[in-house]
Order: sequence, then C-alpha cells, then structure tokens
Amino acid sequence: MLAGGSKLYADHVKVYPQRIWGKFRSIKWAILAMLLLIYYLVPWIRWDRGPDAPDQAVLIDMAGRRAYFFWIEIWPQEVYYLAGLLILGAFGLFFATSLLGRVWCGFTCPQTVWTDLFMQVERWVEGDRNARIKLDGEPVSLGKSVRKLTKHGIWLLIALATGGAWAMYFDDAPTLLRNFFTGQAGELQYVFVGLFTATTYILAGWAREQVCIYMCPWPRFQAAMFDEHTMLVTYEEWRGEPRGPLKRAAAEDKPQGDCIDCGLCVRVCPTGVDIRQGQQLACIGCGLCVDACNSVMAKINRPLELITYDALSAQADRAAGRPPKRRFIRPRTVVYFVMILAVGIGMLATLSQRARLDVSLLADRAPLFVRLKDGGIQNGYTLKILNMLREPGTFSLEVEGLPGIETRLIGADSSRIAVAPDDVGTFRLLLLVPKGAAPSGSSPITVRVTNLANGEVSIHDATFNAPQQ
Amino acid sequence: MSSAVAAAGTGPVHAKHETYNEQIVKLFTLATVFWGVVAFLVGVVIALQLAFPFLNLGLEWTSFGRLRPVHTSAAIFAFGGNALLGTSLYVVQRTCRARLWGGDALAEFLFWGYQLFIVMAALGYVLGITGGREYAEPEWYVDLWLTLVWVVYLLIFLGTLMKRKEPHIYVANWFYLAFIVTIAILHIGNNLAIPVSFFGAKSYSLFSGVQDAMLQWWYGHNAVGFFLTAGFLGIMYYFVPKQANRPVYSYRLSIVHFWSLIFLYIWAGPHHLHYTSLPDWTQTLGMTFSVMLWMPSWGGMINGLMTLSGAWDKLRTDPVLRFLVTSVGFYGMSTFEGPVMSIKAVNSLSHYTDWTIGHVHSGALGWVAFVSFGAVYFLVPVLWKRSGLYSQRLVEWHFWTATFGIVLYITSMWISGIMQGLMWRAYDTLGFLQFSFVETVDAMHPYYVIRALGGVLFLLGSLIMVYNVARTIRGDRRQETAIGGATAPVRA
Amino acid sequence: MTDINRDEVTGKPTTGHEWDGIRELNTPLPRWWLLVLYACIVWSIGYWVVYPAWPSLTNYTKGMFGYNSRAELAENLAAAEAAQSQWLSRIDQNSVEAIEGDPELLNFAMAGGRAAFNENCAPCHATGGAGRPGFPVLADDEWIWGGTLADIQQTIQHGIRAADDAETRITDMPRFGIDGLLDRTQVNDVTEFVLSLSGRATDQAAAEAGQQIFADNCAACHGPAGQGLREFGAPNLTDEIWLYGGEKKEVIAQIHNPKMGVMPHWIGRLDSARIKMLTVYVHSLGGGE
Amino acid sequence: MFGIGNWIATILLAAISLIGLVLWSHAHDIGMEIFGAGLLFFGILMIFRLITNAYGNEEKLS
Repeated sequence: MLAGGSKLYADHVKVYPQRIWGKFRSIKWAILAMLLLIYYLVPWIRWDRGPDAPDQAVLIDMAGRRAYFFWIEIWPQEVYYLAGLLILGAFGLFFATSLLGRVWCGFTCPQTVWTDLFMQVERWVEGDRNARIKLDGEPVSLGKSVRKLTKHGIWLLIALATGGAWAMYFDDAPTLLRNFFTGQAGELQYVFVGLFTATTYILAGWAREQVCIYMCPWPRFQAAMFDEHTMLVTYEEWRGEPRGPLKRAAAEDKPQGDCIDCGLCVRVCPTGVDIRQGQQLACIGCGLCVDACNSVMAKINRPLELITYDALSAQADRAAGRPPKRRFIRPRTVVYFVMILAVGIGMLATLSQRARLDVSLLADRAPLFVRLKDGGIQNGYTLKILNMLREPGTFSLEVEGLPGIETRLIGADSSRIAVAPDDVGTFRLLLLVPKGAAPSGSSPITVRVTNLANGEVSIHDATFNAPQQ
Repeated sequence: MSSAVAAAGTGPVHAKHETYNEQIVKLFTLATVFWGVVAFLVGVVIALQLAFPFLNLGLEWTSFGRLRPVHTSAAIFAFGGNALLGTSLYVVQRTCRARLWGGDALAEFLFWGYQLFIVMAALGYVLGITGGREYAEPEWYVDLWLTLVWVVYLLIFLGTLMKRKEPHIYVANWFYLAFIVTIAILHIGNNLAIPVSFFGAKSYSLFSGVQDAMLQWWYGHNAVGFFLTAGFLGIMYYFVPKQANRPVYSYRLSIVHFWSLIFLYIWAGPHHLHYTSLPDWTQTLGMTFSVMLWMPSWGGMINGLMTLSGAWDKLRTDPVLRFLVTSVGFYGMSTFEGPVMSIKAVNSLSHYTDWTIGHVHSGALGWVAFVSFGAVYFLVPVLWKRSGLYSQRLVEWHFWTATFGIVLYITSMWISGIMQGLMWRAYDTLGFLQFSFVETVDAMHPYYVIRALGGVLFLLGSLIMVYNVARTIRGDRRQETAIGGATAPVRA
Repeated sequence: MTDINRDEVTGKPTTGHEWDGIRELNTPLPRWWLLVLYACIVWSIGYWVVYPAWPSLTNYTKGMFGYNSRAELAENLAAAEAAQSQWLSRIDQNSVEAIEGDPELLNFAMAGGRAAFNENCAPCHATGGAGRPGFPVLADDEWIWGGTLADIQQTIQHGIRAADDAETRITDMPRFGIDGLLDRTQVNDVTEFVLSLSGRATDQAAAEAGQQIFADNCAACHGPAGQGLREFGAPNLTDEIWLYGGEKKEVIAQIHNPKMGVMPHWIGRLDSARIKMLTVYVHSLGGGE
Repeated sequence: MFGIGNWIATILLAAISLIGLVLWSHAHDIGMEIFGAGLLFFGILMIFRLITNAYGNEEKLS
C-alpha cells in the first residue's frame, strides 16, 4: 500500500540549535550547573554514623535493606516515606505546571539537562549551527573524523560519569570508584553502570527531542493542566502579524506587524518548533526563543517580548489595550499548594516523631490455641522487637487484658530482653490463661514493650484465642 | 423504521443514502455508563474489603472471592464490552456509509443477548458457580450463550463491512474486526470443558496441569491484548481524529503497527507463568515476544498523539479531548511497563504482587476507561441530537477527580507491590526468610486504604458523568463561561 | 496515487481517502520507532540463541549454555545451604541444651527447625504442632514419652514403634475387648472409672465397680491413679487431653481394640543438625519441659 | 411489514425459549435454573418486542 517510490520510514530531520544569550539561557545554565553538581557530588558527602554504619550521607543500601539520608535512616517497613515523596513530587509538578507551564520539561528534566550539556559539547567541538550543518554535509575526511570522534568521546565520558554516579548512590562511592577501575566491582555494578552509560549517551546524544515528542507520557499530562492564567511561552500574534522583512514594510507601505520573519526563534529551538504556529506538543517551554526574539527586537528598536513568557489572559488584556492582569492565586493553585503543605507537614511531623522502637506480634495461625493438661489455654506468638537505635537495647515485656495471664518467653527473660543495635530480635512468646479465665472466642489483649534505657514504649494490640463455647 | 428515520445519518453530504441504526448505539451507550458505575462500585467495595475485612459481612455471597470476578467481569466485559460493541456499531456504519447488516431485530438480539450474558455471569459468580479461570469464570452454559451472541456480533459487523459504500476499510474497523475474531477464538479455546451433566452448571476443563495453565494465560493475556488493546485502539482511531478534527497522523504507521501488534501479541501469554512448571523455552518465547511488542504498542500511541499536531491548544479548552489524550498517555505508560514486567528478572520481583494490580489498573482506568469516557461524551450529544453536552465544566470535574483517583491508585499499588516483592524475598542474616506472609499483608494495609480512596474518587467522577449525560439527554444546557476564557487574540 | 491531497495545516500529503470526515496523513514511520523495533527483534534473537527457545516436533533448542531454570534453582538452594554451613556445623557441634542456651543458636535453630518441621512433620502433626486426631499435639504440655529436650530428641531420632530401628520405643496395649480379656460390662465399668478420673463419670456405681478392674489390668502401665507412666508410653488418664478422644464411646473403643500410633525414625533421613533444630523447635512450641 | 427476517428471528427465539424451559424444568442446581428461566424470558420478551415493533410501524404508516 506504500505510495510508489516513497521510503518506509522518514529520516529524522536533525535539529541544529543555534547559540543564544539572554535571560532564559542564563537561568538554564544556572539550573543545569546546580542540578549536575548535586547529582555528581552528593554521593561523595560523608556523614559520620558511628563504627558499624556506612559513612556516606546519601546511600541506598540494598543488601543491608536500609536507606540513609543524612541524619535520617529508613528501614524497609518505612517505605511509606517514599510514597509521601512520590505524592509530594506529583503535586509539586501539578502546582508548578498550572502556575508556570512546562517548567519541568524546559529546565529541570534530566533529559533536557543532559541534552543541553551534550549540545554545548557539540558546539564546542564542531562549532555553532552553520558550522555543524556544513560539517555534516561534507564528505568524510580526517578533520571531520577527528571532530566527530572527539565529540562522541566526550559524550561517552560524560555518560560514563553519569552512570557511575548512579551506582554510587547504591554503594560506598570511594570504594566503588577504586573497584570499578581495578576490575573488582560486582558484575551487577558493571551491568548497571553500562546500562546507564548507554542510555545517557543514546538519549542525550542521539534521541534528544524525539524523547519529548514521541516517547514521554509526561508532556501529555502537563499540557492537560494549562488554563488561561498559566504562564506559557507564546507568540503575540496580534502584534506580530502580518510578518515580513523589515525592508518590505518601508518599501510597500502595507500594514506590517512586528515580526520580521528572521527565523531566529526557530533556529535556537532545541526541539525545532516554530512557536509562531501556536501551542504545540513539541514545545518544552524553555524560553530560548524569547531570548532570541528579544535580541532581534532590541536591534531593530521594536518593543520587546513579541515572543513572551506570559499568561494568555494577560496577552488578551494587552491586545485589547487593558493593563495586563495575571492571576497566580486561583482555586486550582491554592488546592495544590494546600495539598503540598499538608503532605509536607505530615511527613515532617511523622519523621520527627517516628518511633525508633517497633514491635510486631504475630499470633500462631496453627494451632490458634492449645488446651493444656490442667484445662488452661495457651496461645503462641512470634514477637519481633525492632531496635532501630545504634546501641544495644534492653527491653521489658508486659501483657495485660485477661485475668491471670502468664507470660513465657522462650530463651529470654521477659523483664530483660536484649536486642543488638540496629537489629531485629525475634522471640517465641507463650501466653497462658488458667482454666475458665479466657472468654469464648477471641479477646483483645495489650502487649507493652518498654526500652529500659530511655523509657520509650511501644504498645501493640493483639488477640488471645480460646475455644468457641 | 420510525426511530431510524428520525436518526438519519448526519454524515457527509451523500443524499439519499441509507439511514443508520443509532437506536442500538444509544442502548449500548447507556449500558456502558450503567455497567461502568456498577464495575467501579464493586471495585470500591472489594478494595475496602481488602483493607477492612469485616466488610465481607460474613456472607458467602458478599465475600471478596465472589465479588472479585463480579468486579473484573463488570469492568472488562460489561463496561468495556458495551463500550466496544456500541462504538464499533457506530463507527462501522459511519465509516462504511451502510446501515447495520441483518436488520434491527438482529441488532436488538445482540444487545439484549449480551446483557443477558452479563447478568447470567454475574449471578453465577455471586452464587458461587465458577469455572475458576481468571477473566473466564462463567460456566459452560453461559460460555455457549456468549458464543452464540458473539457469532451474531461477528455477522453483523462483517455484513456491514461487506456492504460498505466506501472503497477502503477504515483503520478503526481493522482493529475492531481483529478484536471480534480473536476474542471468538480465545473464548472457545479457553472454555473447552466437559459438563458434568446437561442440566447442571458444573463442568471440568478439557485440559489439565501446565497445559491448562498455559491455555488459560494464552487467553488471559490476549483478553488484554485484543479486548482491552486492539478493540480500544479502534475507539481511539475514530474518536481522537473526530474530536480533534485533524487527520490521522500516519496511515503507514497504522498498517505496520496493526500487523506487528496482531502477530506478536498472541505469543505473549507465557510471561504470566515465569518460573513455574511451564517449560523454559515457552517462558523464553513469552518474554521475548512481549519485549518485541513494545514498539508495535507504541505505534498506536504515536498515531493518537501526533494526530493532535496542529490542534494542541484545544487541550486547554476541550475537556473531552483531554480525556482522549490522557488515555493515550496512560496507554503509552502501561504498554512500556508491560514489556518491562515481562522480563524474567523483573518478573521475579513483580509477579504475584500488587505491582501487577497497579499495572493493570493504569491500563484499565487510565486507558480503557478514559478513552471510553471520551467516546461517551462525544456520542451522547450526537446520538440524542443535542447542540452539546449539558456542561463542559462537569466534564472537567470528572477528569480531575478521576485523574487524582488513578494517581492515588497506581502510586500506592506500585510502592506496595515493590515492598511486597522485596519483603517476600528478604532473608535474614541466618539465611531464613525474614518475613512471614502475614507480615507482608499487614504492611499492605495503609496502601490498601489509599487505593480504596483512589477508587472512591474514580467512582465519584463517573457519577458526575452520569449526571451530565442524563441532563444532556433531557436536552438541558448549563449556562457557563467557556473553558479557557480568553484565548490568544488575533489582530483584526 | 498521482493525485495526492494535502492537509492545509501541516501541508503534508494525505492518502486521499476520507471516512465520515476523517482523513489520513501519509506520514512515513518515525525512524527511531523502526530502529527500536529492530533492536528489540535483534535482542530477542540473541536471547533465543543463548537460552532455550524454539520447539521442534520432538525437542527444543537448548541455548548456548544449556540453561534451565530447575538447575538454576538447585544451584540457588545449594548456595543457600553453603551460606548456612557455618551455622549448621555449630549446631552439629553443640548439644541441644547448649543450643537453647545460646540466643543466636536458638534463633537459628527455631527458624531452621520450623522449615524442617513444615516439610517433614507437619503432614501428621500439622503446622505449629497443632496435632490431628490420633497424632499428638506438640504444642501442649502433655507428653506421652516425655517432653524434655533429650526425650524429644530421642523420639525424633528413633521414632515410636518404627520399623527397622532397634532403639525405637515399643509398647503394646492389650486388646481387652477383642481378645476377650474383659467382657462388655467390665469394659463399661472400667471406662466409667477412667472417666471418673477427670470427674466425668456418668454412672457412679459402674465407676466404683471399675476401680478394681483398673487396678488389676491397667494400673501396671497407667499407674495406680491413672497418671500415666512415661517409660511405657502410657498416657495420663486424669487430665483433659485425649489422643484418641475423651468421649465415652471413644474410650471404650480404645480399650476394646486399641489404636497405637507409629512414628517413623528420622535418623538416617535427616542429618543430626536438622534433628537438633527440630528438637529445639518442638520443645519451644508450647509445652517443653 | 413483518418481513421474512423477522419470521426467522421469531422462530429462533421460540426455540431459545423452549430450550430455556427444558433447562429450567430439569435443572440440577440453582445456576441452571436461573439460566433456563433467563433464556425463556429472554426469548418471550424479544418476541413481544418484535411484535410491538412490527405493529407499531404499521400503525405509524397507516
């Protein structure tokens, strides 16, 4: 069914973004530098936790099943903080997007940051837009090969550093670095570093804007969050059109808009869109075209901000000659903000108040209860005491709720239970109620574990089972 | 012919052509909305049962085990099925410029016969009559009835295609036809069973052991592939270009991704049986074909999204389009997640955990339900000849409550699933399993509550839709300012 | 296809078809899409070469390294075993009493004992030692052959009435009814007496008559007061625990034609470390002495 | 107006109703009873629907 002579696939139309200076470019550089510094340097920050614990400030220790973040230590049971972070991230994204448009895409998304970095390398090695287009058009030569190899070499180095830094979040950074280059790192570590090196190189070097246009689902959701008060990168069509070259306007005495159709806004765009065609899915909202247009408008003495980062409502006001109004406080942004605040405060509160002693008590499922010789009823439990402190703990155990209930702990004394630092103590607990004292079926009891050193108490509700009568 | 005459086609200016049977599409649309609410409601109930077991009420008919298939079947076959049947009958008439083959009586038989199937299946589940095969729980007598109804469906659809007045068959119809034919094969293949008696409900599968399991997941995964993917791609291929008023992005892509999808999907079932007694070679094939499915699946996403080029700004002002586009976004996410989860190393962590539940729901809620909502919002004013929906603002409200519901649902299931997987495989320093199963169940509790909350939000959204649809059918139009307010002004 | 229509917005060619107002652009496939599809196919082919993949009529391709998941599982299990070998040898070298005294070893033995119990013992004694009719509850404090660590270890090693084990414990209760040692009234009377030991007699006169019969026939093993004698594996008849049921007809049945349980010996089937862990585990279930 | 297609449909529906009746009367369990009754009423109601449609159309035309 293919039309005769046409190819099966479309060649990728390569985008050659041109260098530009301006307000948004400076913001982008600042954010890029900050994010990359954080990413590469954080694994190297040390944090003293005592002799038995890793001294890396931010570390996800898979084997030890702990996550460390400066003074915070997360146990597997506490991954709900991760849930909180994800929800916070989602609301943060909603908030920023409804307020400021696709700032995530344009400034902070890893895809954008690394692509920007790679493009800068490209510009440095191969020159700016025109030089690159010319170079790509040339036949293969020694000079061209050297330039291309240099570029790809630097890209690969950056990619390796990126993949390596990723692995360092999961392992002690200095040890890993040494082991990696002496060939002593684990197989899995090489695989992961290789994987992240490859993806960084391919995504930032080759795939670039195609990731944003075709693959990433986020832009669809973000674009669904705009309203007329959202700050967006747009072209002020009402004063730009009809566009035309500067000279023609003077010569022909026709109505002429401010846009001189120089095309710089298209040439600087990292995704290759023409913003003058209105809102489009490929626009990541980075604002480089605003810089480009302003540089031209300043030269030809026309008002700036023909391409502008502004709310549609404000533009409508200006078009109608009214003073522009921007509404940042809207029901939607307020709701998002309140949600962020609520989740954030909730997380901080639980984090500061969180227990460093946790008790889990599991009743035996089989047998639910046992009748003893003298007619008493006995229940078996597995008691786990999680001592999350970095010092040995001694605990006492009391059980309340039924008359005459007796406690028997296998292999330990229930008034002095020792648990190693940063460890889980597992004990078998038998509870015994004399004949006739336990009501039919299950009855509630309370188990109280006290840390004898600091008095921290953990109370656990449990049930005691007796035969149905 | 009375109602049909009134419902004369509003299509292009081809005078004196046949009129369309829109009465039947109306019925299916109403059934979609009705069963949607039922499915979401039962879903909320069973989600709450997992978090608060006393809600099982101590009755066998309301226990989780019996209500769970009611939820899945209501969502897939009642809500999704009615949406597919309704839209396919609408689309095939419009894009073939032909009235339904077989007359109105046959179409009505299809509608009521399908509803009878749903009611029979659901009653059976509640009473504890089940074939015990996931997503194919109905017993043999209901299976036979569905086979009859499905053949009628196939005949109507094929007959209409045959008498079309367009020279070519539109791409949505390829997907619908693939869905109808394959579901018929899967349904019959998976439900081969021998009844214990002619007048009793119980039957036993013709197969046993690992063959039986393989057949079940050949069916189970292709129910996802051909019911929930191919069928709903048919919906997307008609309603996205219609609502955006833009041409489909790429005809060539639609051909290539259609055939690659159809060819590859049918192999993917064994990835449900990794690390079981299924032979290794079968597991390998299931996994590799699932990975190869990635791009064919994404072909549909690209075609859906890129169709919007040139109409992107409508997303800001048209909440119906927002439903359709977001659904395609979710489709892209879950068809990426799927191949990843089929990889054996990942599967060893994710299998049997809530991650799978979250994955299925990002597809079912995000893709299937959202694209169906978009289609319903498109169809109701057209079918009932209204100037527009009662309220665009309410569509907006529906969109946001449902989206928040999904976000809560899939994030909670994602985290709890990974935690579950990690806890199951955690060994203590002595080399023994660290957690007993019930400890992992205990750890799930907060996530089950969050998930139920997400479900409640989704249900609320669908009730907003019911209200909006009802007022639209009554012919009301709400006074409200247009969404988007000031649009980019153009110099006069 | 000479007359290619064009879309006004993008200027791209369409296929020229139109259905209900919908047209199609003739956009070629995105190159990256095709490349990734090819890459996935190439990866799959590579995977097929390395791993078992394609069936023939009689066999299937085995892959370059002959991988199969059963062998992998066996390797994992062996590795897990090896990782525990240090612990197991410590268990092996210590007595059961010493194991119970050391919190670390106790912890290990309890976990290992539970695994071994669920695999080997639970079929009869039920998980957690909950017992089944005819199979003693191991979580209570009634022991037929003794509930100290040494007793339990002995029982596990050699079993009860086990075939092929010289050291196994064997006693037989006479078949009083079937072999005509006692007549029907006597059985009834002695049953009433046994029930009276736990205060449940229904016929006081018969119970009194049964006292002498008990003294003549049963006391030798079960003791004069019916409190049981562990050397003979004779259960305590005065408490609330009945292996074969405590209802009158069940007691009669046991006197008339006694059931006598058999437990296999485990020495030779389980290594000594595992038997020790089982001992400690069973001892911890609820009634260890 | 009661065309040949409708006659075929009616006969088929009558057959479905009869099968339903037989299933209902011989049913061994509640599931088959409900199914039989369901088929019976489905067939009868669909036949009634066909009849009302046909007469309704005739009345409208006349």
